[in-house]
This record gives sequence, C-alpha cells and structure tokens, in this order.
Amino acid sequence: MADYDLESAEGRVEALRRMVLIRAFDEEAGDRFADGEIPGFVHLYIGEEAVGVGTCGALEPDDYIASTHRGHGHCIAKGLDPKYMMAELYGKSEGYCNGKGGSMHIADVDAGMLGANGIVGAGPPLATGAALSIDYQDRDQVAVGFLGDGAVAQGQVHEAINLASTWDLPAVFVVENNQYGEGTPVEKQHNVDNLSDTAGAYDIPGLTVDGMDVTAVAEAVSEARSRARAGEGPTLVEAETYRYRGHYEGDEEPYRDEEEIERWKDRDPIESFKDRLIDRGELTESEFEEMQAEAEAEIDAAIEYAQDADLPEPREAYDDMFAEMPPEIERFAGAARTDGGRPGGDRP
Amino acid sequence: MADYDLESAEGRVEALRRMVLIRAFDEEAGDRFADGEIPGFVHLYIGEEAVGVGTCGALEPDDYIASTHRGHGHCIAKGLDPKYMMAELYGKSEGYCNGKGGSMHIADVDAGMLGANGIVGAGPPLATGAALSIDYQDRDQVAVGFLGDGAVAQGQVHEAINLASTWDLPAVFVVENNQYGEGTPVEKQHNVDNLSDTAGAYDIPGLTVDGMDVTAVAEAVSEARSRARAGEGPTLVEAETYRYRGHYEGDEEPYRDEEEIERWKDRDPIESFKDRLIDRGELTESEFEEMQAEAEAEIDAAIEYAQDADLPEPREAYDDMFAEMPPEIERFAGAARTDGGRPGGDRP
Amino acid sequence: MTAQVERELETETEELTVREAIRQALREELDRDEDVFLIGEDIGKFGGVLEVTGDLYEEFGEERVRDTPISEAGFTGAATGAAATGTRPVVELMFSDFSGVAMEQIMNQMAKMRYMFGGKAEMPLTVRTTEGGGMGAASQHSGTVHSWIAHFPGLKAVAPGTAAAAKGLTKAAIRSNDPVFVFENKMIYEQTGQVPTDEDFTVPIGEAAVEREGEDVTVVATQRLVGESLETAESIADDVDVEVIDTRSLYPLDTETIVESVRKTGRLIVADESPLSYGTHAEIVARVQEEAFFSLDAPIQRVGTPDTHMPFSPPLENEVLPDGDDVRAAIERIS
Amino acid sequence: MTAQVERELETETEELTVREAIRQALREELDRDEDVFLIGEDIGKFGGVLEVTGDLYEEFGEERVRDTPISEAGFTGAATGAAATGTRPVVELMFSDFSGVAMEQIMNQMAKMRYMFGGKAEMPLTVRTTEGGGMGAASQHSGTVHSWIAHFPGLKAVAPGTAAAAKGLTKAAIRSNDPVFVFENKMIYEQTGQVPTDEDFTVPIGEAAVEREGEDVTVVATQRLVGESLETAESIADDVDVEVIDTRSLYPLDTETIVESVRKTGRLIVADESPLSYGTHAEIVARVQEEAFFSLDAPIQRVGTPDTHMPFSPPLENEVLPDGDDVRAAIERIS
Ligand SMILES: Cc1ncc(C[n+]2csc(CCOP(=O)(O)OP(=O)(O)O)c2C)c(N)n1
Ligand SMILES: Cc1ncc(C[n+]2csc(CCOP(=O)(O)OP(=O)(O)O)c2C)c(N)n1
Ligand SMILES: [Mg+2]
Ligand SMILES: [Mg+2]
Repeated sequence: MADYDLESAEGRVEALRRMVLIRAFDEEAGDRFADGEIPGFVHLYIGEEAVGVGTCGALEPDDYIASTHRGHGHCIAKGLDPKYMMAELYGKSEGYCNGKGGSMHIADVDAGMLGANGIVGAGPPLATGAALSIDYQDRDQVAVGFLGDGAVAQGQVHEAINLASTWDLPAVFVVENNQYGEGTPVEKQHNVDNLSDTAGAYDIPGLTVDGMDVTAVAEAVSEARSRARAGEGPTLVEAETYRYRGHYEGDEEPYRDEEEIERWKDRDPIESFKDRLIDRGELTESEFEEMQAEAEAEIDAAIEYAQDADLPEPREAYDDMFAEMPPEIERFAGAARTDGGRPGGDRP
Repeated sequence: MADYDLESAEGRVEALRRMVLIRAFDEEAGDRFADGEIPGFVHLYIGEEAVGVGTCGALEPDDYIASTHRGHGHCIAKGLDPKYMMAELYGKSEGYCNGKGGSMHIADVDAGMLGANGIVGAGPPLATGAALSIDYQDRDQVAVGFLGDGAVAQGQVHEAINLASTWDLPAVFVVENNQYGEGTPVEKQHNVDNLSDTAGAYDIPGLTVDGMDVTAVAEAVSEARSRARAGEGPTLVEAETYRYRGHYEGDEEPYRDEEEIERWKDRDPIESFKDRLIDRGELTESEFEEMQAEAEAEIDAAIEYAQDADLPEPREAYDDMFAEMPPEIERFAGAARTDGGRPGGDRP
Repeated sequence: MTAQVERELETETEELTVREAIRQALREELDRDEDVFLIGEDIGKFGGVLEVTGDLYEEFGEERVRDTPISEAGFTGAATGAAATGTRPVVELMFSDFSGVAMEQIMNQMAKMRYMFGGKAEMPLTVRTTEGGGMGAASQHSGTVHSWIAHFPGLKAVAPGTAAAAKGLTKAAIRSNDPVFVFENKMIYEQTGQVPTDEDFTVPIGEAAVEREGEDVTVVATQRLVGESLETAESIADDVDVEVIDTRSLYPLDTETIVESVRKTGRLIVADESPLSYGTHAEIVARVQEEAFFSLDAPIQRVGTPDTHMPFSPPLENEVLPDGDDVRAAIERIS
Repeated sequence: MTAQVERELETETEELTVREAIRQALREELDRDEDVFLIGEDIGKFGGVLEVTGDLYEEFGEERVRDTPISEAGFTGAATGAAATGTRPVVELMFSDFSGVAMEQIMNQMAKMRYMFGGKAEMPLTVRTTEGGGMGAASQHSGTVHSWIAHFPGLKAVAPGTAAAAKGLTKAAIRSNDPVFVFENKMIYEQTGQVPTDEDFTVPIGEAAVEREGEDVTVVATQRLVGESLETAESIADDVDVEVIDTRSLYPLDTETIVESVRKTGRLIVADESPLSYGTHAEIVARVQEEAFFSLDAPIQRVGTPDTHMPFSPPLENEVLPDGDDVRAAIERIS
C-alpha cells in the first residue's frame, strides 16, 4: 500500500497536507536563506508541489526516487522528516547527510530517496540503475527518475531512458516541465511541442499531464507503475508546472514577467485541490486552515530543531570518503587543521 | 555543383565508380591487414558503399562531413585520394595525417572531411559545430554527421541533434544502420522499429531509406540539404544497410550467420546499381569491367605508393601537439629517445 | 621578471575586480575579432550564474553571446567543430564540476584533433570555467579539476591569481590557436587589482609571475591562494622573507622561474586548492626536485585539499579548504 | 613483504596469463556471490573486444554478463545506481579512453555519493578498463588515464603488473564496498605468471609488492613497465643491484613500502606509462621527497610518455612509449 492513496478521500487529504507542508518548508527555507542562516544555494519547489506529491502518492513505500537540485518537495512527498531536512540545510550533524550535503544533496537511501542531485540529468541513470537492481533481484518495486525540462537535453538522460526501455526495466521518468531551465525558456532548449514527444525515440508511452493537478499526476504515474511492474518497461510522464520563485533564491529573473507568474498562480495546485476536496465534502475550510497551521508549526519546529542542532566537528570532514579510511586521509584526520596539525614529512 | 550529381547519367556513373573504388580499397586493405602490413584496427565499409556515396553525391564540394571509425568509404566518396589514405593506413609520412592517425583518424579538413573518429557518437557534435560556424559566418554550406545504429544510443548524439534542431542549423545526420553495433544487434540497442523514429524527439524530419540504393540515399540527403540551406534545420536520414565483413578485421562473428549475410549480399549496392545503369543504357557491362579494372589498378598503385613511402622519423612524434611546441615537449623532441637522449635533471 | 615590473612597463592601469577584468577581456576580444563568440548556459540574458558575462548579451546580441540548452557535451563538441572550421568560440562551462559531462569531447576531440590529423586542424578554442570551495556550494559545485586538464596532453591550462593575470590570460587564451582552459576561482571574483588598460595587453601563456620577492622561502601558489600567500608573507615578514610566485599557467608550466627562485631560497611550498594526491602540487614538486635537487634544503611542502570532496557545512568546508594559515604553517615547518 | 614471499605463503599456484587470471577472478566472484554481475559493451556473446570475459556469458547467462547499448554514461550511471541499491556491478569500460564519455557519473555520482550523503550510501562497484599503447591503436584507443582516477577523491585505483596481482586485485575490487577502478594494460594480457589457486586469494588494495630486491636503486613501476623493469634489472645485475616494486594500487598508494626501499637505496626511478606532466609519477616523487628527503642521493627520475598522445605509426609510437630501455637509461643517469 502506498503511503497515501489518491483514490481514497483520506489519501487525498494526506496528499494536500504534504503539498501544504512542502510549501511551508520552502517558504521558510527561502526566508531563512535570505536571512543568511542557510549557506550555499537553495532551489525552491513552490508551485510545483502537485508533481512530487502526485508521483509519490502513486508509489509504494519502498519504491525508489532519484531527485534533482530542486529536491525538497520530492523528499517531503516521499515521507522524509522536515526536521532532519532543515537540519541538513543548516549544515548540522543531525541533518540527513550529517551536514555534508546541504539542500542539493539530501538523501535517505533506506527510505528509497536516492538523493537530490546537483548535476542536471544525473538522476535518471541512477533510477535506471535502481530499476536494474530491482529487476536483477526480482523485487517488487519501481524506480522513479525526476528531471526538469532543461535536463531533457542532457545526453545521459537519453542514455538512461534508452537503457531502461531496451531492457524493459521497472522505471518511470517524470519530467517536471516548469517552463524554464534557469533563465532559458523551454522553447530555447527544445524544438518539440511537448517534451513527452521524446518518448517516441524509445518506443515507450509518453504523456503530458497537468502538473498543477495532483490527481492527474498520480493517475499517470500509477498507470506507469503498473506497466513497469508488469514488465512492460518505462513510461515518460511530463507534468506541466511552474516555479513561482526564481531559479534559486537570489535570482533576479530578468527572463520573465509578473503577469506570466500570476497566470500560473491562478491555477495554484494547493488552492485548486483544496477547493475540489471542499466541493466533494472531503475537507472543510477550517480543517484546511488547521492543516496549514499545523504545517507551519511543524516547519517552525523544524527550524528550531535545525537552529539548536550541533554543527559537525571539523574532523568529521574526513569521514565517509570510503568504507575504510585510506592512509592518505588518515594523516589529516588524525590532526585536523583546526588543531594546527598538518603532516610535514622528513626531518634531517 | 556537386562533385557528382546523381540526377545526371554522368553523375550516376561517377557514383558507381566511387562505390567500386571504395570496395576495391577496402578489400585490399583487409588483405593487407591480414598480411600484417597494416597495424592497428581496420573497420571496412564493404556492403555500405551506397550510403557514403549517396550522401556525398548530394553535397557540394565544400560541405563538411564528420565521419566514424568506419570512415574509408566516406573519404573516397568525399573525393579524398586513395593513395594518401593507404599511406596513412600504412603509417607513412605521406599519409593524410603524416602517419599519426591511421585508419581510424583519416582527415582532410581543407577538403571538408572532419575526420574519421574512434569514438562512437563523437562526430555529430562536430558536425553541429561546423554547421554553427557556417551559420555564424553566413556561408553557403552544410555539415553532415555520419553515425552508426549503435551510436544513436550515445548521449552526445542526442545533444548534438537537439542543438542543431533548436538552433535550426544547416546540418544533416545520416544514420548508417548496418544492423549491428559490434556484435550487438540493433534490437538489443534500441526499442524503436526505425531509428528515424528518434527524429520526433527533435521535431525534425526523419526518414528511413534503402541504404543499398545509392539514389535513394542521394535523394533523401539532397532534400535534407535543401531544407538545411533554407534555414529549416537538420534532417535525420536513416539508411538501412549491412556490413559484409566483421566489425573489424579479425572479428570471428559469433553473433550472426552466413545466411543473413547472403540475404543482404543479394541486394548488393554495386551490383544492383550497375544493373540499373546498364538497363537504362547509361553503362555497358564492358565499361563496368573496365571501371573495376581501373579501380583495382588505382588501389594497386595506392598500395605500392604506400609501401614505398617513408615511415616518419621518430622525432616527428613530438610535432603537432600544439600550434607552438611547449618546453615540456621540446625537451624530449630535442633528444628523441631513439637517440638515447632523455633529459635527466640536476647534477651536484 | 616580477609582476610589478611587468605592470610598470605598461603605460596605464586601472583598478578592477577579477570579474570585471575577465569581462573586459571578453568585451575587447569580441570587439577586436568578429570570429570570436561566447557560448554557454545562461550567459546571455541571465548574465551568467556568477555574473561574469553580465551585460555582454545586450552589447553583442544573441549570436555572439549564445545561450545553450543544458548540453555540455553537445556545445563543447560543437565549439570544437566550430573551432576546426573557422571560428573562435569561447565556451563557458558553468562550474568545473561539469567538465565530466563534456569530458569525451574535451579529451578525445578538442585535445587530440590537431595531433591525430598530423597538424592539419586548428583549434582556436577557449574554455572558461569556475572552480573552488568557499561558498557552501557542496561537493558538486566546488571542485578544482585543473590538475586533470593540465595532465591531459593537447590542452593548455591557465589559472590566474590576480585581476591583471585574469585579464591578460583570458585575452591570450582567446588569441591562441590552441585549446586553452581558463580556470577562474569563484572566491576571487570580487578581489581587486591594478589592470593594464592597453587593449593589446596579454599575459603570455606559460609565464609565471614573481608577485613578491623574498630570500628565505618560495611559495608557489595558484588562484585564491596567491592572494592568501601574499597576505601571509606580509604578516610574517619580520621573521621570514617569503618569495611568492603565481604560476598563472599550469600547462605549459614556467619551470624556469620557479626553479630559479628555489635555487635562491632552498625551500619551497606549493599551495593549490586541488585535492593533494596526484594533484598539481606534485608536478611542481617533481620538476623542482629534478632541476634543483642539490639546492633544496628541506622537503617541499604541499598545501591543498586533503583528498576529500568539498563538504557543505561551513566548519567542514573550512577545515578542508586550504588557506593562508596552512601556508604559514608549512613555512614554519621547514624554516 | 616481497611478492615472492607472499606467493610462497599461498599453498598452491598455477601458471596463467594476465587475461586468464582476470577471467578466473571474475568467474570465482560470480560463483561466490549472486549479487555480482558484469555489465559492458560486447562482453557477452562477443566475449569482449580484448577477449577478457570470453566464455563467461555461456557460463552465467545474459543477466549476469550483460551486454549494453553503446552508452557508457548510461550504464556506468546505472551501475552506480545499482550499487547503491543492493547489487555489486562490475563494469567493463572497453577502453579507458572512453572514460570521458562516462566521466560525469564517475566523478559526481560514483565518487561522491557516499560522502555527500554523510556515509549513508554503499558503493560496491568495480570498473575494469584497458589502457596503454603498443598495438597501433592510435590516439583514441591507447590512452593511460589512471592518473585522473587516482587523483579524484572517492575512487580507488589499482593497476596490476603481474598475473597474480591481476587476479588478486580484481577479486579485492569486487569484494570492496568502495568504487574501485582496475586498470588493465592491454599489452600484458598474454604475459604469464604464477597465480595462487586459492579461491579466497586476494591482493589487499593499498599494498605494493617488492618484486625484486636490490640495494643500489629502486624502480617503482606500474603495469607493463613492471615486467620490463624486472628484465632490465636482470640485464644489468652485474653492475647495479636494482630493487623493483610494483605499486599495484595507485590509490591508496603504499607510500611506506616505497619509502622504505628508497631509505635503503637512496635512488629512485618511477616508471609509468601516463603522460609525464601532472602524472602518476609526480605523486610518487612528491611523497618520497616528503618522507625520505634526507635519504635521497640524486634527483628522482621519471619514465613516462612525453606529453604526447599515442601516435599511430609504429616508429612514432615506439618513440614515445616508455619501455625497459628508458628505465635503464634513467638508472644510468643517476648511478
Ligand atoms: C550538468 C549541469 N549543467 C548545468 C547545471 C547548472 N544548472 C543547475 S539547475 C539548471 C537548470 C535546470 O533546469 P531544469 O532541468 O528545467 O530544472 P529546474 O531548475 O527548472 O527545476 C542548470 C542549468 C548543472 N547543475 N548541471
Ligand atoms: C564511446 C565508444 N564506445 C565504444 C566504442 C567501441 N566501438 C567501436 S565501434 C563500435 C560499434 C559501433 O556501432 P555502430 O555505431 O552501429 O557503427 P558500425 O560499427 O556498425 O559502423 C563500438 C562499440 C567506441 N569506439 N567508442
Ligand atoms: Mg525547468
Ligand atoms: Mg552498426
């Protein structure tokens, strides 16, 4: 059974809750980044929540996902804990990667989350690989590779989909077409009308769905999952969506105008889904407000947790390079620079 | 005007002559390789002559081609001289690359031949680049990238075609589908029925033509060239063909049977085209025999030339790394190892 | 010749940041030669993620400052093909960590074409890319890969440590008929320095610069560590007289200038941000011990990243990232 | 421990070629562990272009000896994803020159995943690939790129010089939970040697072997140059007593064994087929001068490829390809 099943009212409410939680997480992450509390880069998922949540809603708990640089939404959709995610953004030892990864590398392999990824297009080969493991060991799982519209131009994406298709692997590729790769609009990256047209190059089904509609995404991925499990190979699902924020926080967005953003906001995935659930009597306005309040509280708690958590000790920088630490690294680890102890060599 | 125009009787005879010359070249190259006269690897084009000749027949003399590891046929079709080609196979200074390249790297940039290529799939980006130069400088040329069926699985091919298509560059991609990538049949490399189906991923025309029919290839490429020159971007032409010899000389071919080979040989591109020209009264049987005899004589002369030519001097190994030789190489060049003169360093 | 003398020979200078110096170099070369064009991801309207190309798009238009799809192999390969057919492309590879995506075209086409063809191909191609840790960008956006490119035959590699070198080397790279990689350290884009205004000012590829003269110990540094070494040198000037050399080029490497300095000082520190093992440092060590073995008074010390990736969290990044303190500690170890 | 002593400790040996030794290693590990599978281009029915996998396809079937489309980035990436999710892939990258095609997955995923995830990913992955000149295969099929992999943090690299090392290191690589590259020199596949038959024989990654003991000068060699150095050592045994060490592993590198030898001999030659500048040699030079500076009597000599690509024509290839004669000349220069 999926964590939350969009075919049940309960599952739909849970899906909405996750979307709300993602938004709360990312709004707060944006603010804290602006405040200088979070180092590095952050790429926010605001506006695209329906894609991650719709996709993961169609998966079983031990299915795999391979994510992108814009991974917060995928993590929360997959059930990762915002507390440890936020701690990771803050570079704390309690974070998912003990502070080594940050926003761009949050991962929880045991939970089936094969990592956000700083390299555009690098996730799909990993998803193909997870699908290969599944196939090789005859396990009842699938692997999903997320990628952006920009990533469709990457060679390794082509190779990964071709392999999965030639080998009929249990993989699903979800293209989040948010209309831009950084500042470059999708028309300047590709000639095709729909990115799902690329599926024809692999003779696999390609669908374009409304990525602002969580149930549409879930349906498409659910079907794709069934095909994958039936040994019929991968499917390419393109979800048309939009990011409300800049490419990363700090982006001045010279490449688009407010009007375009507003047009997409009118189709907000959370608002519209909430309205539908209320219309169907599966949720009340006050329940939604409560849901929002709870999400905000959870994120506040996550922030507090992250703020209070410990920074890693400098010497931890030397851990985790290998299963066993090689002497090359050991000589530094034994005398962390902050202790002034770098090795010096021969003496007369 | 093209070197030879398949729309004229004269051009058709010239096309046949080039096909015959390619076959004579490669049969002799295979024999001399077996005799141990030619070092390294050789990949023969026998059976595929119609593709290279049909393609180059549709081009103007100063158009570019970027070739593959199986490049002899492309070279001769493009008008390179078998004498200097053979000298290159023999590793002689008179070869196209002064002996530095060998079979896998024959090139003549001034003649528009951007090189055979030892890396599967590396030619298409180079062709896209040549098309970019053409476009940038508003020149009246096109660039053709040859690639094999196996190469279609390469990421850089995907990227190259996507770029050319997004930028409407004057490029043409010719897929030589000879049914195998080394020992692996095309069905084990791709899911699509026709490799031209991949064109849909770039919203460019994709055609599959009979690669054993030189006029069919020429027609398709000619149309593609016109599109390219009209600013309508690239075309993907798949030519279905077959290599009669192993992947490289020495291949034991465990992956296919004699019967399959014979089926293709029944459609031999030279035989069938010759028959058509005779039927049309554009050639007589005896003219054809003379053509063959001349081709063999030309190749015999090329062999003789290659055998007699000088091997490069060892110190030439240090030339041509850069426009100007850096000191790092100079210190070796000044004292070629064969003279026992390697540099030694400080003395007390 | 010391860097100072070199700059004095120029008639006029102005103060620029490294970023401005590079942009000025690009602008001047675009102006000078119509065959020069820039190509890369979001270098146009977006102005480049690290804002180096800035407003060049507005100035020169989309043909000469060309945005690309996210296809490093494709556009690096296309630039290679273009360079062989009459134009002079300047590629921006957004982060040097992305060199892996394009490595096949770099190693097997760009680097080899001239040689394989017996000299019958020109390759007037520049690849600019950013390197280095220090901004919390984590392991996939903080790498220093210049040791790879310097090692690979057929490629030239430069890595400026000052604004003047940044401008002069960028221009020299664009004018060169060989493929040249320009490695820009992202932490010094805001660093300022005096830069010659002469539009024909270039820094010859393969010449190091003595940025500070000294008698006791030589520090050969690259990129960000040039500035940090100079600061360190000043801070300990009362105790030790440090000579600081900016290699500027990595391949070809100006062995002569370095060896000459070591013959004088007898002691050498090599400071470079690359991971230590099999890194840039080792080559400098190897050449110096080859050429000045009997002048060396102590083991040459290496300052670099201790074979880890760049971790995200500031205390971790700070631990592994080499800096002026490491240079000082190394000097102390052998003084 | 010398290689001879090491082998004597094994109960039984048999004579195998390097090719047979590697195939035996693959066969034994496929037999031992169901999670191990081989993946690469034409390694199945075709048996591998250099015939290393041979009949393993017939023996283990197409799931365990998996042929791939020509997609090095794709299948290397897939192997990386597979390794992180419970299997133990052994990739064959047909020629090491093709590493560029797959470099992004190698450098940014395979090498970094464990670290970036704070240790929470396993990466039990082996990549086998062939290197080296000598068969007229020209510039794109003759490269030696192990310096790159040895330099890049997060990857282990081994490069056997003997049949025993080839078997033992291949098995150790497959059993390791880290990504390990096995660099096979294509010219020694036919070279024979005594190989332990014990199915649990492995050569620990990170241990060099003294293949010949000597007092006067140390030659540290890799791959093909191990055998050539041993021959050279014998041929001049009357004049100079040469110690020959096969590094076997490049990363981690067994600095201790090398330094111990140099403390005894005071003289060192490093012989490796990589292009010289910024190559494997330099790292060994740097470590030895760091650790044994005061024991060195002469500049360490490097024998390698003089910064060119491998040219096609035999006299050219022969000129740049380092061999036993170069080792002898280097010994003479400092003896
Ligand atoms: C190989 C590679 N090239 C370039 C980048 C820089 N970069 C980061 S995100 C991005 C845009 C990605 O666009 P898309 O795939 O559409 O994802 P989105 O950001 O829109 O979610 C770029 C170019 C990168 N990280 N990796
Ligand atoms: C990147 C790369 N991978 C693998 C090879 C080895 N290889 C050489 S030719 C070849 C088969 C190519 O098949 P195809 O593209 O169909 O061309 P064909 O040989 O059939 O003409 C392979 C795998 C290579 N040269 N380059
Ligand atoms: Mg996008
Ligand atoms: Mg083929």
